[in-house]
Amino acid sequence: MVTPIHLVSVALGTAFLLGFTKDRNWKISGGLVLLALLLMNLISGSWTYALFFGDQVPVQVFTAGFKPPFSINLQMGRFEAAITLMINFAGLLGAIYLFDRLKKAGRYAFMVYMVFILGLNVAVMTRDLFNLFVFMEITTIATAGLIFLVQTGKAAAAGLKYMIATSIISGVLLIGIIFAYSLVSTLNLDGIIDGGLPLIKGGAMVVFLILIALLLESKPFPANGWGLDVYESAHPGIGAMLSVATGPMIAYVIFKVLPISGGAWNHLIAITGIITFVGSNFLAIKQHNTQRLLGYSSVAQAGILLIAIGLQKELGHTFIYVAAGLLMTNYFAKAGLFWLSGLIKGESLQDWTQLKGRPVLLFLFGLFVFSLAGFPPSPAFFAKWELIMQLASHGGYVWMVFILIGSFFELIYLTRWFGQVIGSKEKSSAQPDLATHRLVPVGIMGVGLLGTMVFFLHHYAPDLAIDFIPIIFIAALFILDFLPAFLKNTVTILAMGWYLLQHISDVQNDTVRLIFFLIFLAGGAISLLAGFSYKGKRIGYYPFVAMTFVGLTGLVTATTTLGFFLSWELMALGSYLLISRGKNAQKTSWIYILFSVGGAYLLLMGFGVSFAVTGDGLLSSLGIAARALPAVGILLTIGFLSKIAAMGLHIWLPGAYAEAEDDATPFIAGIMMNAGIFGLILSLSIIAGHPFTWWLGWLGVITAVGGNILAAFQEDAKKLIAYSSIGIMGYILFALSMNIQMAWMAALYYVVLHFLYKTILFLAVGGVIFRTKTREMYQMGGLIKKMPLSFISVLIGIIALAGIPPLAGFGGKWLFYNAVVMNGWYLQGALVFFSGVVAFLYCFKLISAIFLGQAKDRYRHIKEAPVWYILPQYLLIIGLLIFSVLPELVLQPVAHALRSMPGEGIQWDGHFAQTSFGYWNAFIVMTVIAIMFVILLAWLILNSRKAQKVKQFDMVFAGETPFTPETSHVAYNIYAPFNKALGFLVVPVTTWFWHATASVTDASANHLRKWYNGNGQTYALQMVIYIVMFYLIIRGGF
Amino acid sequence: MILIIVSMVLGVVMIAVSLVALHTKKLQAAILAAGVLSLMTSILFLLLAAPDVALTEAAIGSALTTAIFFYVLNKIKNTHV
Amino acid sequence: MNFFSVQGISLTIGFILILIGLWGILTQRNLIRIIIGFTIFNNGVNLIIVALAYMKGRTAPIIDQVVTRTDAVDKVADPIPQALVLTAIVIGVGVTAVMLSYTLRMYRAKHSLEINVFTESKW
Amino acid sequence: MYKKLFVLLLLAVLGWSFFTLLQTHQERQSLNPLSKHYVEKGPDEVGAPNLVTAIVVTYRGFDTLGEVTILFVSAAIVGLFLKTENRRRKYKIRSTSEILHAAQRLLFPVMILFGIYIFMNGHLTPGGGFQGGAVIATAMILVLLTNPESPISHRAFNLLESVSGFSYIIIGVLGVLLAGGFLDNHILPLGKFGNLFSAGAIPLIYSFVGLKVGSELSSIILNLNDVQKDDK
Repeated sequence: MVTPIHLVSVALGTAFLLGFTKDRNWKISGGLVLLALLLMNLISGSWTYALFFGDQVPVQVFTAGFKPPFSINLQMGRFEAAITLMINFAGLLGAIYLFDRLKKAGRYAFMVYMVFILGLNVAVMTRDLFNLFVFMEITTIATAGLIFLVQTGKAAAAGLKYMIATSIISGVLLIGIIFAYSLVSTLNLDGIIDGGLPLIKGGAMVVFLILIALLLESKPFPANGWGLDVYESAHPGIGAMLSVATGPMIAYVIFKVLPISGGAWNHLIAITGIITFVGSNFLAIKQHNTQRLLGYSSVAQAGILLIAIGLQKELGHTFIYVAAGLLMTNYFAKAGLFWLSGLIKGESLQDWTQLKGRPVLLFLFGLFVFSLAGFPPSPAFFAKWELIMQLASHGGYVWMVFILIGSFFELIYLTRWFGQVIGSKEKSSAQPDLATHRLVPVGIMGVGLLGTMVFFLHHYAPDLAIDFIPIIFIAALFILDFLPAFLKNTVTILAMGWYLLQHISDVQNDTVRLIFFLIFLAGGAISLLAGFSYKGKRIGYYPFVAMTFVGLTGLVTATTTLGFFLSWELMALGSYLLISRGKNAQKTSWIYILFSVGGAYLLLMGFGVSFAVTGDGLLSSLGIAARALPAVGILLTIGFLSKIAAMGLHIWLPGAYAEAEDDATPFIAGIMMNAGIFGLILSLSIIAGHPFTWWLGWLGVITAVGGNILAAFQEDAKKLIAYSSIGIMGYILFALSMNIQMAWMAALYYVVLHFLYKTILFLAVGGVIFRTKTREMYQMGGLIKKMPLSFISVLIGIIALAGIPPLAGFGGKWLFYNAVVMNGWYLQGALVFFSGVVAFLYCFKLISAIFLGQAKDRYRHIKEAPVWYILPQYLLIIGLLIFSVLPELVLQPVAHALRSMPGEGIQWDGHFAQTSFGYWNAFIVMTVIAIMFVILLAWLILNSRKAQKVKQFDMVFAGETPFTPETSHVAYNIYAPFNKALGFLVVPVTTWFWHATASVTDASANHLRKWYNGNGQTYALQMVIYIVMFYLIIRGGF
Repeated sequence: MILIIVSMVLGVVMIAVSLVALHTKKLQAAILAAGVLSLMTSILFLLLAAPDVALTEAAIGSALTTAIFFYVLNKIKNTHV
Repeated sequence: MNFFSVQGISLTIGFILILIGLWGILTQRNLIRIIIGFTIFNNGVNLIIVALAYMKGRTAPIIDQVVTRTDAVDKVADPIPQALVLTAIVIGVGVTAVMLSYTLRMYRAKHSLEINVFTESKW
Repeated sequence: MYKKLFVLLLLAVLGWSFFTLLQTHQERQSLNPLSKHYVEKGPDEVGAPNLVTAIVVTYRGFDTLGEVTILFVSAAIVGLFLKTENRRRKYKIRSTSEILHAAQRLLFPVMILFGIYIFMNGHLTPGGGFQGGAVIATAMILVLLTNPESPISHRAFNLLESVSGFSYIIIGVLGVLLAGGFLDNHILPLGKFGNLFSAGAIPLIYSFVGLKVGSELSSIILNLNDVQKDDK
């Protein structure tokens, strides 16, 4: 092992040697710098390896041959090794990235860069307080030099602001250090910690001075304008270093100096951390300048790291994973994003559309953004999970809430940025700068991030208890994305089938899970068949399809809350990315992900509370937890409600379903939506009978009524079906809120039914849209002759939907009304019944507007929907028919699974189902109706000869084209009279509410960020205010 | 006792000089005043039994810093013309 | 503590200088004056450090004819803060030089030394 | 105006907090254990009569290395800033007074020698590398004042800076290899207490520090001087 002191000698020796070179010998100076950084990487790397994986013990390096406290000592332990490795690695890659800049600026720039890296290294390793001051000062001066690398007036101003701020900080720090010396007679950090400063008179003030200085160095909100200006003005390569090298250094310095307060400051640090995390993320919402946005985000990340540092006692042994997860994610992702931003021409977020058409860069961009946002399997995901769990188990619910609020703000701007790039129709005309030496570091950071993900996944594997093969499968699809679409589609379908066969035995004993498992995998595979209609590669489609389905299956197979949550987030991310592929999906997909993750955060809180009660992360213990604290179940339920788009939380749904690609909508709407139901079953089963469920019942009623009424007024075919989904979700929610067996049976019956007909409908309509290229129903019409197969599918779909005998929908109603009566919820039942009537309206509209009436001239030569759209429909129709005739295939096992629930069940006698309120025999109903149908059909055929044949396409506009062509369609605005009567029911209150929330948030973020007025003096004043306020606040505490 | 009086006088002068440095109209005078302040600090360092520090302050804090200030100020004035 | 001693007076002056320096930093508009504020601020800090090393009636920590090795312990002031302040002074001049170079560049960019002119990056 | 009042108020609170700090402060009557160790054992362990030097160069030599680095990086930054305008332009040499010239001729070597004396004797008397270096830099200012066009080579200073800096590091590393640690002065014999060539490597180190500081400060001045010339 090389002694760590050589980190110093190599760096400084090189810096000093550079004086021998001349500016034009940039090859020599640059080569020396790179060589030195490589050496430093080897030193830190070998120590990291030996300390973590070997049997190396931490070492103290004594300078000058004396032991501390007589001389300065450096420490090389695990933390030091890892953080210096991070610094040196970023230093090396950063030097490569900045090479042409540094080269242009000459050897001075190389010198400053080397000294910068040196300062960071020593500041991490030193155990002497004054030495720490010196080397932090070296770092800040070197930083000030590097800021000016871009040589703009803006950078000069930012540099001076930085100098002003850091000079004040160092003055405060120095006073603190010298008084610490005078009180405890040593400068050695360990000596000062042992000296017990807080117990000495005046010691608290000393602690204050030292820690406030270090805290200010970490750029706490709101005294951090100088830092943000630097991020904005400096070269992105330097911004990256500030975020990923200086940031960890300062965090670690705070970590190692913090014990001088004897624990009194831990929570203060955490509080400042949370203020920074929430505040910075909030202000970032209105940011359009890329580098400034990244600056805000870096500051916020430093804030959450401070939370972890401040709460290290609460976190216990998980602290290291929390800290490492947060640190690593920011390290790789932020460096990657900063470096990417250097490739982009222009400063605005919008300019990132230059990445379009470059799948690898887009992939990296997405990887970085979503890792930062804490989606699995990024290390930040696990870190936040751990953080929330530990906080909950220490009763830190307030912390939890604020962390999640901050994370949500973070999510808002990160996903909006991503959406802008993916969803924007314009593509910036400028070409990104794709120099190899800039691309390689970005790529390495991407690989590093993936590697860390693997590490964290591996570490949490026992807790996750999920299968890793699917995750590897997703990764493989990313890599194989260059293959043609049909191949990937085949592979995906086969893989789903294979997985189904492999794992069906895992869920065989649990009927409820089995149902969902089959819907997700078998249903999913069938719905994917439609994908064969598309040619080309469809880059970035199948990996996300796979991600969605992996998430879905993970939900069913998970046994731990972590596994469940990870799957949930995977599903949310995958489906978001699928939806965002739509042509006009920028806004809707953004709203979708916000609602998804907002709901997920509630789940996280629920799981946290559960963990606090039971101390284990098993799904099966949720029930125990909920008995102690019903909040568990309530939080989970509300979280799941956002997924099933209950009224009030529904505004994401219509847009998302409508704008998703036509073959994606069937499985997003028909299949993925069941995840919410699955969750509700989970959460409601643990709080069954709680008064809260009575309210839920009403929410279900409102959702059913509202969804159906809104559906009736839609002109967009996909939106119509989407709103109808909301209605059905209302039924199911209503049924699940009743704590009786019959109701739950009805709910599960509806789950299966809804899956079948909703997938059929979306596939059929998708096929029609595939041909007509429009979603507006008034542009269709008369398609019955051209697309008879699609017509039949839709017909069957709406019969099932409307609950008309003989199809299964009728059985659903029967169960449903039985349940209502048994539970005595008559008023609610009546309203739901009313909503069922409304359903007829939109069912009629769907079929008449698309298939009946006059056809448009331009569809004269239109063909039937592609066979790959038709095939899955008919497979599902077969399923629907079987289910209609033999409902007991599903109902009997379900009844068995639900037998422990209160209330009366169904008595089965062959096909004959009976309750105390009546009986139902699906088989006989079907037979009777079939016979009637045949008779009627025969009569119709016999009489049809008399009918007058009308030609289609004989519409005449009396020589003029109508001003509003939609009015020429018979079904357009067909329910205007109802709208007049019921319009008050569909006033978009929810939309107003959410819009108002959004604009208030936006406006206040915009207003608040004016606090950073760009004046260096104001920033200095803000820092002094921060110090004084802090002093006044804690004076009460000391 | 003499030391106390000397240091007090020195202190009052130092505070006065520093206020002059900040509030005098001419920048040259301000820089000079800062230099003088530094020089007086170095005298006070001598009184505080720190000759090493006094020497450093006189050479670096007073002489060199002032020189650097003047170089920059000169430069700025030249640009202005 | 006794404010009426060499140490007390020096410490007090040091803190007053710090406050005057801060006053300059926070209220002066001219960049050069702000930097002068910093030199005053640093002077104050340095003075505090040296004053803390002082002990009544003691002399410089150098062993010579007057202060022998044997009685040095009772005769000399604390050498450690004095060593530290050397570093602090040198850091001060480095920082000042860098700040002044910045000022020079900023002046070139906008022909002004007013700090509230340089607010291109904000919000 | 309100702003100034507000600042005043803030500073008053700050002043109050400093005051409370001072109030609790007790003047020491005797050296604390750490400095006692330095005073008692320093002469034996390090061999330098100037205890401040013993601490600066050896005990806390690592700080000094950092401090030299700070000057180094400051000089580099000043160079970086002013490099772009380093184009030499010919212009009329300002005539300076004869007296200044004579004084410069006389003083320059004396000041350089004085500077060298200061850092060579740093371990014995007050002064050392920083002070000596500063004196050397002042001599440079003198030269530049009399003749701003003096053919002083940046390059020479850069080389001097590099050589002294690199030697400093080498000595430091030798300490690791031959003695107890980085920058240990025991790589050379301690010699007779109080002699010029004693205290191990301290005179050597302080000389390099002096040369380095001198060349660093000079190069800051030179760079600023170049700017001067540029704008005439």
